[in-house]
Amino acid sequence: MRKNQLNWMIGGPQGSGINASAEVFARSCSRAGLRVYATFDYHSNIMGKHSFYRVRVADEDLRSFRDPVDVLVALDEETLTGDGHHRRWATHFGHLHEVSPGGGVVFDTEAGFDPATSDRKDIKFFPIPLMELIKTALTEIGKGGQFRAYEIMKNTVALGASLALCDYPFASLESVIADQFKAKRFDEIRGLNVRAARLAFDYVRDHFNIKDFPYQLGPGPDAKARILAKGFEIIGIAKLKAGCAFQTYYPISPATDESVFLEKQQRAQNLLVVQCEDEISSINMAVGAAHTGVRASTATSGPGFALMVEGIGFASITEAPGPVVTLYQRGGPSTGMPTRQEQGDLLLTLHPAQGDFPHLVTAPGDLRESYQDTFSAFNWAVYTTIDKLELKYDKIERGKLYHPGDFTDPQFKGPHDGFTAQNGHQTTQYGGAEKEYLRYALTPDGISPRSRPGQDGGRFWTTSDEHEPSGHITEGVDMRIEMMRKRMGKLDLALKLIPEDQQLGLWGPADADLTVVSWGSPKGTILDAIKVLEAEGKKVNFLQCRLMRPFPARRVGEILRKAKKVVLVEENYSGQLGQVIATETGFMIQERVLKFDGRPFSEDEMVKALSNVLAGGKAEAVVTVVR
Amino acid sequence: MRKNQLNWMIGGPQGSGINASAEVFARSCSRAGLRVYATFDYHSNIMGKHSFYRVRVADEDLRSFRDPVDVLVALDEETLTGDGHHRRWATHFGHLHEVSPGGGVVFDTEAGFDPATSDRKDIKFFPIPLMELIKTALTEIGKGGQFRAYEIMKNTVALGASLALCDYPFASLESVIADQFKAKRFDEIRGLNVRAARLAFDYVRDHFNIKDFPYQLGPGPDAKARILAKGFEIIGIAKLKAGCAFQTYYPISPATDESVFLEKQQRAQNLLVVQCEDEISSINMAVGAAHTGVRASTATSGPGFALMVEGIGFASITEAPGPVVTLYQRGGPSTGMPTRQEQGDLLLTLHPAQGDFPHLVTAPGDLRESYQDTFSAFNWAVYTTIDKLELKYDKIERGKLYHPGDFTDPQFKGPHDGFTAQNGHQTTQYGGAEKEYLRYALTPDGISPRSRPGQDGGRFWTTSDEHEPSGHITEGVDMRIEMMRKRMGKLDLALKLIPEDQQLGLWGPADADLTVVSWGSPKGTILDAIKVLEAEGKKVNFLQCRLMRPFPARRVGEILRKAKKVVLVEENYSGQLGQVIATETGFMIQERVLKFDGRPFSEDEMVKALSNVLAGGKAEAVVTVVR
Amino acid sequence: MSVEAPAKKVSVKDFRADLHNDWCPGCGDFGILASMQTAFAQLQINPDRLAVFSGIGCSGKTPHYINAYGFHTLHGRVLPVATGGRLANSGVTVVALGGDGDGYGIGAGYFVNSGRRNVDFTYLVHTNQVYGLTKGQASPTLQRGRKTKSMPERAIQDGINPIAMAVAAGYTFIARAYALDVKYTASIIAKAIQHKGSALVDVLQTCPTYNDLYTKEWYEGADLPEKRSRLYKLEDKGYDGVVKDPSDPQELIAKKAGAVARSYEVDPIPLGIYYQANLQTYEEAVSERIPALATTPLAELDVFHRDVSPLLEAMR
Amino acid sequence: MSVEAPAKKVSVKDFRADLHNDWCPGCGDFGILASMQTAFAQLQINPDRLAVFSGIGCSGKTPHYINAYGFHTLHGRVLPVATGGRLANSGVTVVALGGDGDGYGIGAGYFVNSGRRNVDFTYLVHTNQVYGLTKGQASPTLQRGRKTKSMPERAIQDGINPIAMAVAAGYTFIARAYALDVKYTASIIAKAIQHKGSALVDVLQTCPTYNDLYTKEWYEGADLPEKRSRLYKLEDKGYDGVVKDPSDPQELIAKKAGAVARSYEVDPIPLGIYYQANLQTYEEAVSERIPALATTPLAELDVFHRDVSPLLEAMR
Ligand SMILES: Cc1ncc(C[n+]2csc(CCOP(=O)(O)OP(=O)(O)O)c2C)c(N)n1
Ligand SMILES: Cc1ncc(C[n+]2csc(CCOP(=O)(O)OP(=O)(O)O)c2C)c(N)n1
Ligand code: SF4
Ligand code: SF4
Ligand SMILES: [Mg+2]
Ligand SMILES: [Mg+2]
Repeated sequence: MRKNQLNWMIGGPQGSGINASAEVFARSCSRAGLRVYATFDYHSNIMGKHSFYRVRVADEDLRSFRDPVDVLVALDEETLTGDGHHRRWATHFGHLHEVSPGGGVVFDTEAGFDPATSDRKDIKFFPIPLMELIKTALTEIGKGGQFRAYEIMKNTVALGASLALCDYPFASLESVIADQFKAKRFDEIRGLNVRAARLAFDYVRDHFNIKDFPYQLGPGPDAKARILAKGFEIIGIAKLKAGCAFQTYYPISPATDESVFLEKQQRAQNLLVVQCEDEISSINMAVGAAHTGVRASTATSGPGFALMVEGIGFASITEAPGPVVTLYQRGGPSTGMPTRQEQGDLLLTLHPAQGDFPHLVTAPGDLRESYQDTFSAFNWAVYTTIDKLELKYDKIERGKLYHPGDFTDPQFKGPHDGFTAQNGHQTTQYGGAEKEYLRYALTPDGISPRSRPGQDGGRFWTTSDEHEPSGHITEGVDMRIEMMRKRMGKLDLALKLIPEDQQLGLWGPADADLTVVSWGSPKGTILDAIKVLEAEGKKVNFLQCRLMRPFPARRVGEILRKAKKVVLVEENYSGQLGQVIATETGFMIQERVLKFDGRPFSEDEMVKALSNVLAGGKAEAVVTVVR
Repeated sequence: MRKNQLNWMIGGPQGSGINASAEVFARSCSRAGLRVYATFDYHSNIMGKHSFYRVRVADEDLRSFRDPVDVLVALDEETLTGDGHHRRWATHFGHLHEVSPGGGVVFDTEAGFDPATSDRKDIKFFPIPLMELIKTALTEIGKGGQFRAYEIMKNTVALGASLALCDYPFASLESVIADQFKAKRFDEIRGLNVRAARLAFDYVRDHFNIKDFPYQLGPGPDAKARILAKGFEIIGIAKLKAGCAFQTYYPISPATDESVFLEKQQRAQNLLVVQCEDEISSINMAVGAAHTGVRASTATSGPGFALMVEGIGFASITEAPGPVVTLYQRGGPSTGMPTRQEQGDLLLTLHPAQGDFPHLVTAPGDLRESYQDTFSAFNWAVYTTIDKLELKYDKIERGKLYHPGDFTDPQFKGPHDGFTAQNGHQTTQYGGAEKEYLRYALTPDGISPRSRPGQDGGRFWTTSDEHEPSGHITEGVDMRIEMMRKRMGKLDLALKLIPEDQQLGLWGPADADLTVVSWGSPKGTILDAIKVLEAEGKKVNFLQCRLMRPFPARRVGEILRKAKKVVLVEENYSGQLGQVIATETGFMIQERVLKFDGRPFSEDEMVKALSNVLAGGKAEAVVTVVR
Repeated sequence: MSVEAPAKKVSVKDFRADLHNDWCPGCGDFGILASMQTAFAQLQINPDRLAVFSGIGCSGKTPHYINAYGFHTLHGRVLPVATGGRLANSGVTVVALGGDGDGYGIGAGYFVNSGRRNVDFTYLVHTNQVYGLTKGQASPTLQRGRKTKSMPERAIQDGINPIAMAVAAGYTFIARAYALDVKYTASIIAKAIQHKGSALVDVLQTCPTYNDLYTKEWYEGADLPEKRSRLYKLEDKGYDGVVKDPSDPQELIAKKAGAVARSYEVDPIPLGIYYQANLQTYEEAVSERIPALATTPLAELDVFHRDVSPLLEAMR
Repeated sequence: MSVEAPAKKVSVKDFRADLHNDWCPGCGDFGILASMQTAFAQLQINPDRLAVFSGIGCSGKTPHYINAYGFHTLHGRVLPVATGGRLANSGVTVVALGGDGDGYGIGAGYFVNSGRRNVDFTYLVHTNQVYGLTKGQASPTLQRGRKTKSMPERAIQDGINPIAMAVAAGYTFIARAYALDVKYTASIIAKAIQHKGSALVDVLQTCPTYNDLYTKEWYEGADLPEKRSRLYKLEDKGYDGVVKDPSDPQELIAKKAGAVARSYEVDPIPLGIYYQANLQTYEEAVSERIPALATTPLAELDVFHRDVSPLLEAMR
């Protein structure tokens, strides 16, 4: 019997509402004092293709998901056995193979699946007549005849059934379902959903022997519900708090969600969100706005970023104060795998345009860091005028619910980074004729005082050509040298200004037998895996690279050269961080655990891969086990 | 007295025809059996700004220019003293400071320059009344009154004067001037130019004591005239010979010249050149054409390349057979310094789009190599289907005349690389129903047989999304892994297929005390400098990196680890090749001789910089001496 | 575009690819797909001589469902890629297609500049007023002030007028069709393919998932006090957009101005051919430069025995 | 655009930057520069409240010669940058400008999509039929079949019709001027700036260096049997493009169709205002969303005391 340690999964066709019910479940658990980690897997398609949502629940903090599924909820047959019989090259083989021995499978009796055909004799099958139950609920309010129109409720019903297995208190679920349909106009729907879920709950208790079902779920130790945030929400909030006044975007998976989230805040928060005609427009509009005195930002993914590179060079040579570019990585190359995840864009972000120019690249590893780095980005842009400032986030995609401790405090406002209202938009004020203003004045630290259009006496010129302090074009040798040094010198300045803990993280024992090196979202999985290994008596630590440009080469080099054994972990084909580390430190990491199938690492994969390396094995690419 | 070793320079406002007369001079020398190296320096502007052209002449092969100017021809005062009195931040301080002690300055009496004001008492001034001489020539044919309309002839006249100083046989010049105006309609102009040059020639002999002018020029040892080619011409010819049928472009300095050159060949050579609306169109049109069965190509510079990155990823994931992209580097970042040179785009070309994908990057070091690499590129694209194939050339810009030995043979057709007419466009033929055709079939070497639209039974699908062998979209784990390995594996294949001597060059003694590492156009300068150092008894060799992707890491690493001392030479701020070498080999080159002022290295600068490092000095950035 | 007949007669079925279609149930794209296949069969196009190019979006998946050479390219770049394909092999019928976001938004620059070339291809735009594949944001054809299901705010940019844009850009065949009227749409597509030069067919397409404004019912006028279609056919009102004498600038201008005027009609919306003129194509212009191209596709010209020695000789 | 008067009266001289101008002698750009400076002085614009944005090209250098906030941006991207600038600070008069290649070629997508927004700026296009700064290739306004000095072959793409494009794209002020007629051009620019919404002024500009077809003499008709200008002013022929009642769709359509018809006139070429309508600007639409913007520029709003706790609370 495992209490409060559950790996739950719901699968079904896109459009069948599985994400809604998974999120209801997650929220319910959180409110019940449990901790939750969730991920969503879906195709780049609107309707009908297989998607699934994992929710992992426990009493203590979680930062990753696991491979075994203790309770699988299947709305269709494909979820169980895959699409091999529809397609010449199967995309997947269903999730039955993932179910933990002793685990349970809740499925629709209408799905056309016969458990007898399965070779998984070690798991329990719970066929549930989902439509029947919906019909019953409808009949109770005299609408039995219309039941086909309510098919979408299946996911809620199946959710109810699955939780009955775990003896989860129905009341905890009920309130969240009801919340989902808070609005007055949902009065009927709300009641129906709760009722149908209840019927399913009872159906399971009535029809199956669930007494010795090995996975139990009940209220957890944490009284107050955590915030369950998706990456784009946290980044959006960080932008709001940092005083971003102008966000541009062009729709693209998975970055769109951030901008749509911000679009909804416009009225309340005095933020202007502009949907542009493409990403070239997005970046250049943001650069124009930044130069004109607002904190500006844009968000995109790989294909959109590829179109922004010209604008990034422009922002840099003109020393624009920003914009902040948020890049949500996805599976590449080219259009690639739009809704899947990969850490394949690092090298592009580091040299995103022709010539040598300064910009900043950070790669936060979790939501807390995403908040910090996004927030700081606006300040680094404004104060240091490192003027093209770019933020990179990987894999904080739409399906991820997460709840680091920081977000539990209702007063939480994020780190402030010395930032106050007075010095927000503020630019230097120039008194007209009294003093001449030069936008690109040569100063000891390379930072020129900044003006913006509309200011009295702050007129300036700016150009994407090489220029003089006045901003007029020059091709002279002297000025060229001065300006290159002025611009590039800001990278050294940034390395001094940016707090060390925003540059890198070193987690775990200093004298570890193995040092894991990684960046971005594998962080959580690595930390969870290290915990598992620690329990087995193994000493592993983790060097997290976070500031990618300028790169804290000295510290990273020191750590690596002292390490007993080093393994690189990345979700891409070519070990891009490994390449950066070699460039910056000369240290070439031999062992590389890479994954490039568009799926994130699971805790189990990570534990296995690291154990292998610890045991002296040669590190290999990790491939999601699909059958 | 120095015979046949002359550094000649002509300077004047853009539009005054200095390039025409410099090229007449160079051609004349070449025909007289001398060897020539020339470079042109001009602003990103149409008319009026200061430009200058250097021609270095000798009896033996030349691959670089020198700082001292033995004969300076100035069409205006700015050429002598710079623009300091016109501009708040001077762009330059004229060329007087460059004149060799004992050298001569030929200038227009109308230029408003008084030699007495110069502190160069060690050089000789030759004021020539250029307009007077033109007037005389015109008067001889009864057009004396119109002389102002013939002002453009000044450059030819000044050329004539300057050669009189060196006792150059006028006849050698005369025929080339005449050739310049070959067409019937130029009958009068032709005669006038020759006559005026003659008058200037005589004027110098009559008015100055030139007997002991220390620089003399006469016929050289080489009977047959060399080809004097500009980089873009040689690359254009390589494209023609390689069977390129389709070239797209969007105007941009300095790449346009290649496409304009090719435009002129369309009729004679069955080549279609399309001027596109922008570089996004250029790359994608070329990709479409490549997929449809022609050898396709495009040419651009940094800002245009930045817009092509999306299309390069597209070509790669769809395994298009090409196109070949020729990148003419220029001063960056952003619009930067459009007509100046820099090696600042290497890092961008190596990771030019999101995700991991294969493509080839070569960086030839001179015209011969440019020809080879361009030619081969088309074959590598077609035979190995490394399908996005991209070529990179640096600094073969419009002003450079060059004559490597290979181009002296009138039968010269370039290396053939196993290429014959039969296997040019050829793609696999498919017999319709007999055998199923799969465009992305998984094969042992990763190369799938190729078809093209219009072929019987060769139908296929292709997509920028991840796909199956059929070319239909997939998001399945298995296929993703297979396809990533198929694509990326082609890089290993390329390293096997590409001849070693097209991967890198090692020049000079194996047991050198200093190994210079560089790429692209500094090659010639480095080799010339090594020769100078050799004469001083110093042992230096040169590792030239030429294939940039895939990178011959093993061999480069071996050479560097064996070297006694290593210095990196690049024309950029950040030592981009140095970064690549560190990434690929872990070898970090400490000493770096970098130049980033938009001007190429001179032989003198190179000799000085290398001598310094040899003597144990710390390598420093090289800055063109402007006063 | 002249069309080489296949060896044996082809039917609609021959243009169906063996692949599961995953558009949403009821999507208007099904109608456009069927119309294309119908038109191909009507014209007896040899599938081996047909290449279909698309952008990225729901609509962009179309080529995968057609049995012909299929190119599913990049978002907004379909016209350059298709142009390259067509210029490389003029023996191939080229049909390009994509979403309204793809074509009129991110692709607007290529839409305009392709009109200037008049390359012989057909371009179908799936006008559904939304970005379908990215979940229903406003596309460039949505009118100012309107708000579809998943938009948090009303549109504050004008909707584009694709017909007027096409006229200004220089397309020589400009028509509009309605996805759910397969027969009529097929006939328009067939005419567009037969037209020599760049043909635009703007196809009004329902997106039942995201567009709750311009639905089948709306087009059918089900909500009107007196139900009537919100569409009509230009020819039914005696309109004729075909230029009779393309060498007559007055007629050209009059027909263009007429098309522009009609393009602003919103209720009912005109379907059919707004404008057509037989003008020099890019291929024709190009074969004045390269005479061999008049008879042989570029991909079949011998470009491997070029003599460059005169070029080299001139450099001495 | 409403204009805040400067503290003390400004003259043309006040808009001259202290920088040597390096356009070719006789370049039409001098005329456009002078026209702009004249218009600024006429309107008494405060140089501190004026921002001039440009693309890349010979024309792109213009802001350097103007004493105001000057942004010399990227080739083809001037409208997005200028739009960002204007939306960030509506207290600033925004004038954008660039070459015809810049605006109608590489920038065509932004040209079209900016029309849809109707942001309150003025956009001047220097139409010289060539890419000046890259040495005289055909720009998108050169007509098919024409060949200027440095082109090796004739143009084989149609020239664009910028006026018709602008109508289709939604510009609310559309005019044409001639660079060498400074007085008239200045008056058109002044009206464009005063117009509330996106104003396009297509300025015919001579390029004596590369364009040997459309020269000063050509515009003046010096080559005609009977010398007469190849230009005329619309108002001189009684044309009035100004929409009187913008709420009347019929009048809007009629005026648009009229403008399009005039835009095809080639000899003589009409100068003046082809079309003008007072329609909702983007700024107006935006301030319906964000009421504070109606009175305060974005750059001056307090965005540093936001309360996000309700957002966080909703996530529990
Ligand atoms: C450069 C780039 N930006 C954004 C995207 C994301 N994207 C995919 S489809 C699409 C829009 C689809 O809308 P539309 O073109 O109207 O086609 P529909 O789906 O409506 O058929 C977008 C923005 C992309 N693929 N590439
Ligand atoms: C992305 C990019 N491509 C190409 C160029 C090169 N370029 C500079 S100016 C110019 C065209 C200039 O023509 P136009 O816009 O008509 O301006 P004009 O010089 O005629 O005023 C081009 C193509 C560039 N700067 N950036
Ligand atoms: S989202 Fe709309 S356009 Fe896309 S497949 Fe579904 S119904 Fe069709
Ligand atoms: S090239 Fe033409 S447009 Fe450019 S400055 Fe000279 S005359 Fe003016
Ligand atoms: Mg659409
Ligand atoms: Mg122009």
